[in-house]
Amino acid sequence: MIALYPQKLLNIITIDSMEDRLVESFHKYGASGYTILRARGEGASGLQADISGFDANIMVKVIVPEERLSAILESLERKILKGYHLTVFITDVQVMTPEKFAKPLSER
Amino acid sequence: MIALYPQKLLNIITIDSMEDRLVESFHKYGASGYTILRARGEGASGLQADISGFDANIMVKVIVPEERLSAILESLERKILKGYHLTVFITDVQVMTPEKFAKPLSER
Amino acid sequence: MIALYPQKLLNIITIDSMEDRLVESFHKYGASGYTILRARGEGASGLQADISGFDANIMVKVIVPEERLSAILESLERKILKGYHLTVFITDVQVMTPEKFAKPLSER
Amino acid sequence: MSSLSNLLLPAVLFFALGVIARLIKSDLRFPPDLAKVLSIYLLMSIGLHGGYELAKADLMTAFSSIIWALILGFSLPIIGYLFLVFTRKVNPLDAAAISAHYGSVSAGTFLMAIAYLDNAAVKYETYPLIMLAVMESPAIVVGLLLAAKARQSLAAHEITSQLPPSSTLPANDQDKQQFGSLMREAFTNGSVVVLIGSMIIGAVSSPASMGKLFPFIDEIFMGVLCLFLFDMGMVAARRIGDFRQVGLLLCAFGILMPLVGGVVGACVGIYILDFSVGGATLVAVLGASASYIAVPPAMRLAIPEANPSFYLTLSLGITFPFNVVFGIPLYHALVQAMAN
Amino acid sequence: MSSLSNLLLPAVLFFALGVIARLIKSDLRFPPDLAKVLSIYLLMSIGLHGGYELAKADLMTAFSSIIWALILGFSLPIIGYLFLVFTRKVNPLDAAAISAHYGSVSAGTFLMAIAYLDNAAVKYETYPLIMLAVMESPAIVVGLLLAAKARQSLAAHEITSQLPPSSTLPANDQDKQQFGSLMREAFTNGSVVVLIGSMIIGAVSSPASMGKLFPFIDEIFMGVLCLFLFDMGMVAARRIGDFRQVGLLLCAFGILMPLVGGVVGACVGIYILDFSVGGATLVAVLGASASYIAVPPAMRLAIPEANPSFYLTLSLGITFPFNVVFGIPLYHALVQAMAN
Amino acid sequence: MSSLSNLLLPAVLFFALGVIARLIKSDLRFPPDLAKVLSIYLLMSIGLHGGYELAKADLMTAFSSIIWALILGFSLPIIGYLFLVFTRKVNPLDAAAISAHYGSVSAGTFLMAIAYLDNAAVKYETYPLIMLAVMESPAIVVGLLLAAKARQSLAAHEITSQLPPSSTLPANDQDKQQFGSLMREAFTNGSVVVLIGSMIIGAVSSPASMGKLFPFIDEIFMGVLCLFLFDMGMVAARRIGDFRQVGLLLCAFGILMPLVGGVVGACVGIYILDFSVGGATLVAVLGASASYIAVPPAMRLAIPEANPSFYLTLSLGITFPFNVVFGIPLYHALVQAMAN
Ligand SMILES: Nc1ncnc2c1ncn2[C@@H]1O[C@H](COP(=O)(O)O)[C@@H](O)[C@H]1O
Ligand SMILES: Nc1ncnc2c1ncn2[C@@H]1O[C@H](COP(=O)(O)O)[C@@H](O)[C@H]1O
Ligand SMILES: Nc1ncnc2c1ncn2[C@@H]1O[C@H](COP(=O)(O)O)[C@@H](O)[C@H]1O
Ligand code: NA
Ligand code: NA
Ligand code: NA
Repeated sequence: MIALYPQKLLNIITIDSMEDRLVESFHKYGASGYTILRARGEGASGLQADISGFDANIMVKVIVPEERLSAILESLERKILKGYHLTVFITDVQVMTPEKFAKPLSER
Repeated sequence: MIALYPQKLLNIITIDSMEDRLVESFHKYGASGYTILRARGEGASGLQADISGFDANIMVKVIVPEERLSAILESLERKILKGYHLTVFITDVQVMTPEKFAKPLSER
Repeated sequence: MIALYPQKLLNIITIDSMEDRLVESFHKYGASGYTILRARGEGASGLQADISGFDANIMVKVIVPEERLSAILESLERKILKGYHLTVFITDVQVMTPEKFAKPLSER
Repeated sequence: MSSLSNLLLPAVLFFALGVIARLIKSDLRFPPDLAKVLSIYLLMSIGLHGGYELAKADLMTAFSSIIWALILGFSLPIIGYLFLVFTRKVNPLDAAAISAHYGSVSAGTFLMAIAYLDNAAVKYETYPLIMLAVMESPAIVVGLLLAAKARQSLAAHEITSQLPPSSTLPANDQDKQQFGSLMREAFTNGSVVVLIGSMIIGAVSSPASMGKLFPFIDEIFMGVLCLFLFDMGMVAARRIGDFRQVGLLLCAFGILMPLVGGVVGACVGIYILDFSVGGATLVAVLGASASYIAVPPAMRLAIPEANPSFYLTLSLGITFPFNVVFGIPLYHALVQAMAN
Repeated sequence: MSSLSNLLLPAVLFFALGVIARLIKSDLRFPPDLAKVLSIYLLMSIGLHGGYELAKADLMTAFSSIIWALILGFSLPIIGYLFLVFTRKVNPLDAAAISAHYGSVSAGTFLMAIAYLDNAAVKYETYPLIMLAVMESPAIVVGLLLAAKARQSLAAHEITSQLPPSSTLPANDQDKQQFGSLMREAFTNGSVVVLIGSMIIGAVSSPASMGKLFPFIDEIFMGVLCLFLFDMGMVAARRIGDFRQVGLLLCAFGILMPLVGGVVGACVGIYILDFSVGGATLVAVLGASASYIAVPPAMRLAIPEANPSFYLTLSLGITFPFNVVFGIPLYHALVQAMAN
Repeated sequence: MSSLSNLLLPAVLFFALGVIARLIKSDLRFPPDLAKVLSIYLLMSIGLHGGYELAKADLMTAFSSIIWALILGFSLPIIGYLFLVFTRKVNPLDAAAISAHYGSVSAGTFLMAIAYLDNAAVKYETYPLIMLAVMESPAIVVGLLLAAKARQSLAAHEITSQLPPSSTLPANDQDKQQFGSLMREAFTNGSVVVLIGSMIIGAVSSPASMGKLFPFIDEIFMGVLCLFLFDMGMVAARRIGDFRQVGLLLCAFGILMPLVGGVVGACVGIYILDFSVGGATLVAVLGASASYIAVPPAMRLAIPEANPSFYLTLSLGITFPFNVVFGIPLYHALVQAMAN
């Protein structure tokens, strides 16, 4: 049996132009990596239909150890208070190699 | 510490031409939003390889309060009984702003 | 109320050229299907920015019954030991039709 | 000889190259959105061209072309359906879904036919272009009606036990609403909008402003068509592999039905619409070709009980390659023979 | 008459077709990345062309064109802002975000104007092309400054209770850093890089090597422009629907403001830069047009408190279609009248 | 002088513009699928052209071109490997992966060389085109063999402790199967299929039908090449930044190795294949250029232990820009000198 270890998976859905700012804070708050998917959607701020690339969303995924989650969440909350539209949710996941997610991008 | 609240995340994988019908039912059953990703895959109904756009899938994600989930699930079950191929799964997630997901799209 | 049954959702993030090898092992180890999303990201092996298609990632999702998970995980571990970069995580999900995910692709 | 020269047209050869690339399991992949862009360009080009010509057209002939396009679009699926139900190789819902494809048309096949006629220096009327636009959708309506009938007869014969009960209930409000939305979708279909829109623009624009468009719509047309057929060759090859699942008899239908449609179309073109050999060949191609763009997604939504690999394999994997490679020169020879 | 002939230009008609396709809810969708490719091509083409011409240009005139482009880019948003704040229909932050769009420019509108002038066989100078490149970014700076002012006055008037506190804090280190990065983004904006880069390449390349490029940048230009405007028609139509949310008075601003910008631009073009009728019409179009590519994402990041559907509906859904269909012939007529 | 005129070719300038756009951190992004479409178009165009010419070719020369392409493809990686292992700057597996790239070729560099020769009005034979197609894959085979050798010697020298054990096991069934599938992938590689397919189509198609394709494959070719190199400039610049990670000595290899390959290629072109100056320059470019399309993903799969940023930085970030900007005129001058 392969041993599995708990981690948190942070998900953020927002407009594509937020990408640089989010990536910056992942570097700053010690994430070991992130993944970005192109998305469309609808929510409180209306339709983001990705029509001709004019209104695309991104879906961002970050696996972090639980103890590093809240610093990132707080930085997201600050952005939300400034008026940015971020749809955020967290999932419990299990990983095979917890050390991988403990090594910040900056120490690569 | 930022407080987190439980919600349900509904995931649906199906062919891209189902999109309008699904979106319609999200509006009808009080979802606060949804997100759509372009996907490919394989399953009981064969390969959906997204070759030249001829056989693409979509992956749809909807965060809903638990109490509103079953109405949507029932509408999905009705579709499945009619013969539509829908791969459906539900995850527990935690969110920072539960009010956001309680406000139906129709009341925007 | 619609009854829901537990399953495991296996997620793999890696470079796009790994696709054929992964799909092969899903067939071999009895997955009932899989879904693939185009992705970008950053991690221990650097930036995968999907610039002009030269460094794209894929995100792969497989729903499997818990008892069939470990065979797939072991095959992934073998790949990781050979030097392949795979970001792997597992989530608990609930499905409406567990039989669907018990039927291997090869028996279709 | 005419057939051989067709086989050496670059467009046909690129189609074959696409098929071969898949068969030898090459990793060649065209970006998923390319085919769409190319087909928008191709429809826009022939639309502008056709509209420009049609400005000088005879209204009466245009009108009867439309009427006969509708007749073809409605009657061919019924012929196909009766035939399929008669052979008992598929259930009635599959038969409805399959046959709907043969009432509609394939723009790729039509464009290939134009390239073929141009290469053989055969002149043709512009009316078949209107027919191409008109025939895209009616077959979807017929498909829906046939499916409704099939569901009823399934319910009546009490062989419904394998099918979930809900699908055999009499049409309720929701179903009617869905029927309405499918109708709207059929007639506002993207290809139809591009084609008819471009024809109108070609008809009303000034010759001077059209002149500036010609390098774009004329000179690179043949090259873009080659690229498109290259791409479509790979799409078709992806389905050819499924033919074992489909069964030999059904595959035969994928060759027989275009022959029937081609003969019916040729008759309409020569005897009724009184077109030249080129024009009648195009009508034959409209009759013979099966839709692979508009109809499949419509059938997925309208007849979800039907098995998509049946109709996709038939229209994309069998009828389309057959028409591109063998059908077109055949219909041309047929029309020539009939015209003499 | 001039206006009518504009309405029958293929490019305008394809724009209309795009709008119609959305209004009748057609399932026609252009691949999301197509508009980007087409606009890179279009900017590259006019850039190379313009640069080639500019090699022979008068340095003095080029210089004053740049100065006046900057003046237009800085002053037009201020006019718009004062007007919007005066009407009290939107809050100051929305006013800042909206008006920034009108100081910048729309390459699509500019290209349409070139197609219009070419069709009417009106000659024009190349300097407006430099102005197009120069005007893309300064308005973003003005927008940021206006927003900073708006936030201060909101804080002062203590009507900040609806807004979260953090947004009204005095600019701190992080904000300055963000300002810096927004500035950098404004001036290294993709369109600006393609346009200025292509102009330089066009200016330094040998005539022989440019000759090999002309079929690509000239002959298919008009066709690609049609395809681009077709696509943009669908983008615009997606926003037209939101006009109810925006309100009638604000919609009026979307037509009034380009008229103001057009008149100011026409004056600069005729009286100050001393351009021909064609050149001055282009300057008027620069004044009249509102950005929908560079400014919206910049405002999303810089003024997140502002409501995007206000500025997107105005610039994409109202001002852009107005300029393409009615504005261009109007500004041309205006300049003709003023020039006599 | 010849070198300077190269630097002012639009295609080179667009490549530089792409590099600059990334260096100034512009937000300019080409859609991820564009490069693929452009390179399919470019390969199709030169393939059709070349095939059309080759129909008149001398079979004997064609055959010895193929043989020498194979010899170059097999020998250059071995030279590179020995050199890298000798310097001890990278481990043997990295050395294998890196050197495989230099036995293969870069179609972008080859196309740029053709643009350069066309601009300088230098004639060239068509045989190098066959060599381009032939050389794409053999280097992958050599890379695999070198890696197998490297793994064995690593195991033997017992310095395997850092590496996971499994990777040093003797080749088992699964490995052989993987080797087979990598071989198949190497020879059914997408670029090879497009290039060889188009050459055959160009050779067998009738002159009349080819005539209809020429506007597409000829007239817009140079423009599309510019767009492609613009895009590739951004791709290359993304890797230039990593050169610090790679180290100076390795970077020197990225310039030295193409010089070696260029000289070897020039000798083969002049002394063995007896080509004209133009043709021999193209063979030199084949020898000098490093693959960045086919080989990197193959190495990722075949030698996962190797560090991709080594070979990507070298082939995309150093060798490719060096060849496009400096290498091509250099090899041309070299061949000219040798030919006299
Ligand atoms: N309930 C939801 N479920 C899934 N995605 C959502 C939900 N609400 C919002 N989103 C996504 O988040 C984006 C921004 O949401 P909003 O800020 O609510 O406009 C939308 O475009 C959707 O893609
Ligand atoms: N076990 C699975 N895991 C992940 N995705 C699946 C699974 N089964 C099916 N899918 C996805 O759902 C789509 C439709 O599935 P099906 O209805 O089984 O053909 C497939 O094309 C896949 O993208
Ligand atoms: N902590 C993480 N969270 C989310 N995705 C990650 C994480 N680490 C790595 N990835 C993804 O996995 C890919 C390969 O990771 P790596 O092997 O660490 O380079 C990256 O390009 C990311 O897309
Ligand atoms: Na038909
Ligand atoms: Na303006
Ligand atoms: Na080489």
